Amino acid sequence: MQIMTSKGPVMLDLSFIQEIKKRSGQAIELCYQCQKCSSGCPVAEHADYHPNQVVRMIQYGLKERILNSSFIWLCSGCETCGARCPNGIKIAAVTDALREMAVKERALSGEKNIPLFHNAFLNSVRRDGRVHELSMMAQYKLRSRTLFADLDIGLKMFKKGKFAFLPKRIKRLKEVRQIFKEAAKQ
Amino acid sequence: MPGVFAGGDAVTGPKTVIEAVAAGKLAAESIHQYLQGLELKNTFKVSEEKVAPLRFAGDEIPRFEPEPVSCAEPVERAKNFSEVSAGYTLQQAKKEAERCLNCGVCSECLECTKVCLPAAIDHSMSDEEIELAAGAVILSPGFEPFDARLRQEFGWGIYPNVLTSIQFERMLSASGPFQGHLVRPSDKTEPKKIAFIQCIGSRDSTDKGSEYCSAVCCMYATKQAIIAQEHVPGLETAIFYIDVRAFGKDFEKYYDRARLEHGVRYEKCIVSTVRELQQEKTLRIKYRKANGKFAEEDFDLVVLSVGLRPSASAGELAGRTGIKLNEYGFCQPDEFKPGCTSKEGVFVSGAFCGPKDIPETVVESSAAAAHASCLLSTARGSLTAAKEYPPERDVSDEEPSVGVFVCNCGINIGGIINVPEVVKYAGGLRNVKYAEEFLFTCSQDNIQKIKERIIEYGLNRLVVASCTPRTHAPLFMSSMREAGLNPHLFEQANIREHSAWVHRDQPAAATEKAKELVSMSVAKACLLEPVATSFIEVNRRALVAGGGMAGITAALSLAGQGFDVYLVEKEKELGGNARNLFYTIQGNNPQVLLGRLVNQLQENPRITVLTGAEIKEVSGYVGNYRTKVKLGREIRELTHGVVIMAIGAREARPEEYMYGEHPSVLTQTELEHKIVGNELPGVKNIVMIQCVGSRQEGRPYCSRICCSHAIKNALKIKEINPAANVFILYRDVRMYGFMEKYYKKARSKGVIFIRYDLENKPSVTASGSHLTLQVNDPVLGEQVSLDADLLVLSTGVAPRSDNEKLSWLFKVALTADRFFAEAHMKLRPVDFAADGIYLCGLGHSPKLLGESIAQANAAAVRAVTLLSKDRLESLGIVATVDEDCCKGCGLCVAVCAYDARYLDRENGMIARVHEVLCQGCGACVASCPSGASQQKGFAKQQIIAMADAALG
Amino acid sequence: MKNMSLKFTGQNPGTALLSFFRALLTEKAVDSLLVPQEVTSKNSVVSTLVKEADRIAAVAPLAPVSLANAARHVSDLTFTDPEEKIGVVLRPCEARALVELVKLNQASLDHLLLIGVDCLGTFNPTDYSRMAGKNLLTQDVWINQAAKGENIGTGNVTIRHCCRTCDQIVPENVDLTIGWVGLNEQFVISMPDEIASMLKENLALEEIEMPAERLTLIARLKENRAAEKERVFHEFDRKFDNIEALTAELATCLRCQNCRRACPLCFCRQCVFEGPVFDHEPEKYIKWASRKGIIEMPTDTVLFHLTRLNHMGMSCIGCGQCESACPSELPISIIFRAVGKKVQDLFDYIPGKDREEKLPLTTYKEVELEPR
Amino acid sequence: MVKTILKQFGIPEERVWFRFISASEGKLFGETVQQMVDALKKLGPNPLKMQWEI
Repeated sequence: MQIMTSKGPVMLDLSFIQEIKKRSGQAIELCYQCQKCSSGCPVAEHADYHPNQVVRMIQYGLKERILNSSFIWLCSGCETCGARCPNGIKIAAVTDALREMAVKERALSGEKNIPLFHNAFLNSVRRDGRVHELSMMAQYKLRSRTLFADLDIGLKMFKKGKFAFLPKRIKRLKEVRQIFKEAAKQ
Repeated sequence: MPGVFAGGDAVTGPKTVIEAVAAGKLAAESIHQYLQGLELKNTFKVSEEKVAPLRFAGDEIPRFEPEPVSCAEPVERAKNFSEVSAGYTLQQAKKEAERCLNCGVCSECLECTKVCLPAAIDHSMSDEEIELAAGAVILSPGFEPFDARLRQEFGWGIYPNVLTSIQFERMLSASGPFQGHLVRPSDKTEPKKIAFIQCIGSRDSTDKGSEYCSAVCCMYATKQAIIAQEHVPGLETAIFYIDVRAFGKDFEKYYDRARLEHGVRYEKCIVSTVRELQQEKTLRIKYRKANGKFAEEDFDLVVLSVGLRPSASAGELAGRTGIKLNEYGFCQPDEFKPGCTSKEGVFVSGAFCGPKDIPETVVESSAAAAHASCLLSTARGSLTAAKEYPPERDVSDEEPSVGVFVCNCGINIGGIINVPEVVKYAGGLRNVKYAEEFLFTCSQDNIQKIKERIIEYGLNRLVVASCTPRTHAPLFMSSMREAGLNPHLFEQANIREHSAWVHRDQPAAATEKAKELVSMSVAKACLLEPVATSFIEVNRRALVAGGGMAGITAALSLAGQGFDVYLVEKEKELGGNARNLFYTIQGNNPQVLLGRLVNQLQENPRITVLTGAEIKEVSGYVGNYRTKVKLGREIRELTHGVVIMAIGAREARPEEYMYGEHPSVLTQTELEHKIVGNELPGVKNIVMIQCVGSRQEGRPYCSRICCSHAIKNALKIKEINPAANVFILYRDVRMYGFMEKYYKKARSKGVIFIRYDLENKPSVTASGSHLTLQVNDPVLGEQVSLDADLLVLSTGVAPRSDNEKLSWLFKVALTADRFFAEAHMKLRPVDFAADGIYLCGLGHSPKLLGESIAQANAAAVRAVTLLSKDRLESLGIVATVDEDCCKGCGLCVAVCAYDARYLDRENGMIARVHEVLCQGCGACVASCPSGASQQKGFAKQQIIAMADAALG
Repeated sequence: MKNMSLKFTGQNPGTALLSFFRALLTEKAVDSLLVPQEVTSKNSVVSTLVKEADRIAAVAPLAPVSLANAARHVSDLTFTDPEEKIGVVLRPCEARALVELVKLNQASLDHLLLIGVDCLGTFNPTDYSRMAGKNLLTQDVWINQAAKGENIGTGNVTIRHCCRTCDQIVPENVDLTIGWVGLNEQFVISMPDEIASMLKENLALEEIEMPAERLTLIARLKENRAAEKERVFHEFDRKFDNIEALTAELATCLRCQNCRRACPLCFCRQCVFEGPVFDHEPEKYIKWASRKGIIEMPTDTVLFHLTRLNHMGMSCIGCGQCESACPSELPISIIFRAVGKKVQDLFDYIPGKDREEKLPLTTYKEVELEPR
Repeated sequence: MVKTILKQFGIPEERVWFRFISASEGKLFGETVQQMVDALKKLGPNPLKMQWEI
């Protein structure tokens, strides 16, 4: 069983869906392709695949393609799809599961910078219990090697006092760190 | 009582203070007169004042802003105490008063009781509890539409131009809020583009909607789109859908017409949200197109195809009657007992059993009636009373003496036509003895008055100038019988539809036309002659043609209702297609049912089963058929009064996908045999193709059952071997109603559904025992190739070749698809156009076993409506023959569509009329060159008299 | 079927015919015979029903005159079962009329032997009577002069114009045909085998091949007449394309209804125009006149012809009896034939052609639902 | 048939209409009547009316 893609035939893997189901807790197989998710998705137009296609690819087990897709990283997690899905499938949760899998399997070729941004964001939270925009951006810009992009916006934001110089820590930082620890365990 | 005076509300009921004061003064004056010993001038009397007309209907009154009260300028006001507000002038006051709509929120002023001349309003009425003794109860509380507010993303209740389908249906109606004009509620302009969004609240597993499919929305949206286009030429319509479920009889044809003839656009995509452009109130919809691109389109109106919810009273009703409801709150009957509830003697019908269209509703209601009729068969007729009429007066020697009654029909006629003028005119016509005007001629008291006038004035002809005879003629005619006149000495002039309604704008001309219509009717009435109806005896035995599940059910129902039945089956064995069904999607076993029913058949003394029997010849007519049946070498003649056609159908034979060429290619029925016979070891990959030969040239209709057949088998395979891979290649998944549940179940079990379209059919190749399917996946736009150990074809239902012969033998019609054609698609789904012949089962159209059973019971009870009569009465307005003129040419016999004309060769070749069969269509009258054939009540002279009266 | 030659060399053709018809009765091929015979004054030919062979004296089925379409007589004889075998002699137009009457249940073929005769046309009865009285035209004279297809018509008196445009010379749908056109001193009678064997000895019949010259002559005559018919119909169409021409032509109609009475197909016991529908009250005439200002008396003249066209135009077999019967010499026959033809063409219907063909009124095709 | 006959008698065939309209096609019936009335108004009075006959 295979599917003819533009890059040649790919074998179907009908068991892949079980893994994603487990990771996301979503009954993906219930999809009847009404496309309501895609119609309402704010990022689908800008991504290589649309939510309904991602669901179908999971059913076919086109793992490599999904993990390398830009969609899983472009998804802003607004959850419009899940809120509207008549079959109650929360695609945002599916996307999260796929991101995790992509990070784990280092299949980051789709949108490299997005995982970098995610990491920078999470690192900042881990450190301070909340985001410190300046250090997060510094980390992100360094790693993504786009040091001078958006510099003008950054300066404007700085002038308006949107960036604090020093990070502010929250009171119960310990608990946040505990969350990170627990998550890493799984 | 002398010396006692009264006034106020105690006398008049609630009234205004002013009236109370007036009454008090009146009383005082009367007391004064009384005490002075004068004659009392004022006795109490309910005054008949004129009441201003209600004026809040429609746009009768143009909208006016309130009349501003003129105030003095501030400069003028300074330093004085003069009146600031000048108040209204007389003219201004009148103008302001004109704005009053007299809307009359009820303050119990009882003005309404005064203006209602027939005194139909009674404010003192209160709820009453009535106890009825009944042997059976049929529950049909119907359904409620889904509350569109629950799916707020579509903006219903927020954006004025988003409507539910129910609102839209009202808008399309002539009696609707805009008199049938299709306009946007926001600005009353005609829309140019309308979007319909399907499955609102249906096929929705979240807590907002209902899991099941509402079964009717695809077709009603299609209908509304077509009708909307007829309302507004050039209108564009688009329907956003998941699957188009055009599964009913001839529905696919309608869907085809919508797309191909009317250009209704179908977009296979459900939209996520409807946005409103605030200025224009236009609605913007973003959706994913079939080619994977996104589109944004603006629509003037958006119609939400809301689904069906159980009736709000369903729960309470279930509680009181002790019946069980299903998980959705509907009273879903057992699969094999449609119309029955969990409680004996309580039956159900209609949308209360689950969402369904009109034909199914009518069928299921009739089925419920059949069950009740079986239960109560011994009591049949015990509560009916025959009406007694006085003997008919012989008017043959009397000169015509016509009474004309002109109806106002409230304001329907009287508002346009000058009725008193028509009455005066009618009174002056030749032979008119009496003319009178009524507010509502059909009201009980006026019917009584008509009877009195007939006797008082010795009238012998009656003309009522009112509405259509279709609805009211029987009422007036029966009043004539009660007054001792032959009811056919009646003529009705339709001055409402034919004049008042159509010439609303020209009251004077409408009045003239009404006069002419009346004079025509009078001219005809003068020539009317009494008509005697005739009767034939009814042979109270039924013939059921076909011994499948439908035929068996119909025969058992008829016997249960107390009638003898011949059950004729062509094959040696009973059961028909049911013999190939081993389990249903709901998990029941048809074989068990079949075995039980066959036993019941054999034990029932009322039923004669003839197997291996072929119908050879049919003669006779309703109530008295003679059918020759060939049993082996013997020919047996059966006499019976009615026929139930339960002919069945067959599984179509596939002609594609290597069927018959490769051993691993099967039909669904063949697969079912293999599953039951446990013949599928080692089969891992199974591919099913839907709509094989269906919904395309050759067999353009949808076979309705194939989707559930495939899913049923897919679920069975998954049950036996959860590791099996099942793919179903489909065009639309038509799992209507509660069956949606099983579609969902199949998906949850991992059955993969891949959609294909006619331009991109799957293809199959074989190498050895191995099959490979190529199919385009439209979601990804890529070609998928699937390995298949088995390829199963859902091939649909085809009509039997016998249908042609039987349609000819019984003189009943076939549809273009060669199934039997019922009398009316929606309202008479088990009747043929001719009386005395009924149909059910697959011969009518493809359907599920339970649906066949329902239809069989329905056909049986319809047959009983005829069988339970001991004689049939003719119509009255039947054809008649002038024997002196007739030369027996037989043209009338040849043109009669009802077998009502025949040549009497024994008595000098005269064409005669079977009055009971005659439908009064007049074809024979038109064909007769010598004028020997005439129609009672429509004789040539009568028609010419009308024409003369009209032309002057 | 056998073609049997009945020679009349050296004797009158009439004598040979007489012996043939006598033999039919004596050999019991038929129980009775409907056959035209000369009246004693010899100036006309009438239909007779003969039961006794001896009483046949002057059979003249070939004399070019026809007072009435014999199909009407056949209808009278077979409207109900006559219970004996009747031989009836028919010209082609009469055979056609009979076919139509059978379709209308007005006659039955069950007990008939249909004897068809060649026909080259008939004269108006008055013309024939005048000429026959002077012995200028009798059956024998006619056979002699017309058998070769020449001299059809005597001097400036010709056969009725309806016959001049009739292209059926040999009848169809008959059991037995007496052929004389294109033959010399003999009749060739096509008859069923069993009748041939009955009569063979008595009449010294001889079986022969149908002579070729007969077939050629008939083909030629048919062609000429078909062309003539075409021309006449065409001329009619040109002339009567407007209401004025037609009303002018019908202006002398007396409404005597002779046309209807002469028509073999107008089978009604009572014409609707004689019935109560057209019995008007005096006040009705006055009413009409006051509405229109003026009306013609009697009324309904055009309506009468229109109605008759409507009732039997479809079946008109063109025998021309209506026209012969018309005292005003209206060209009714041509009107009925030409308009009838158009109506018949509409339904692909040829009246008198085939007993099995259904009357258009009694059948229905789905295309008829489309507006034309 | 009626059209053919009437045409010969100088009554134009546009004056006689035949349409198959089922009992359920009220709308079509209404439209057809409207069309026919319009068409007849355009054609003007029947030429036969000029004659004396009825």
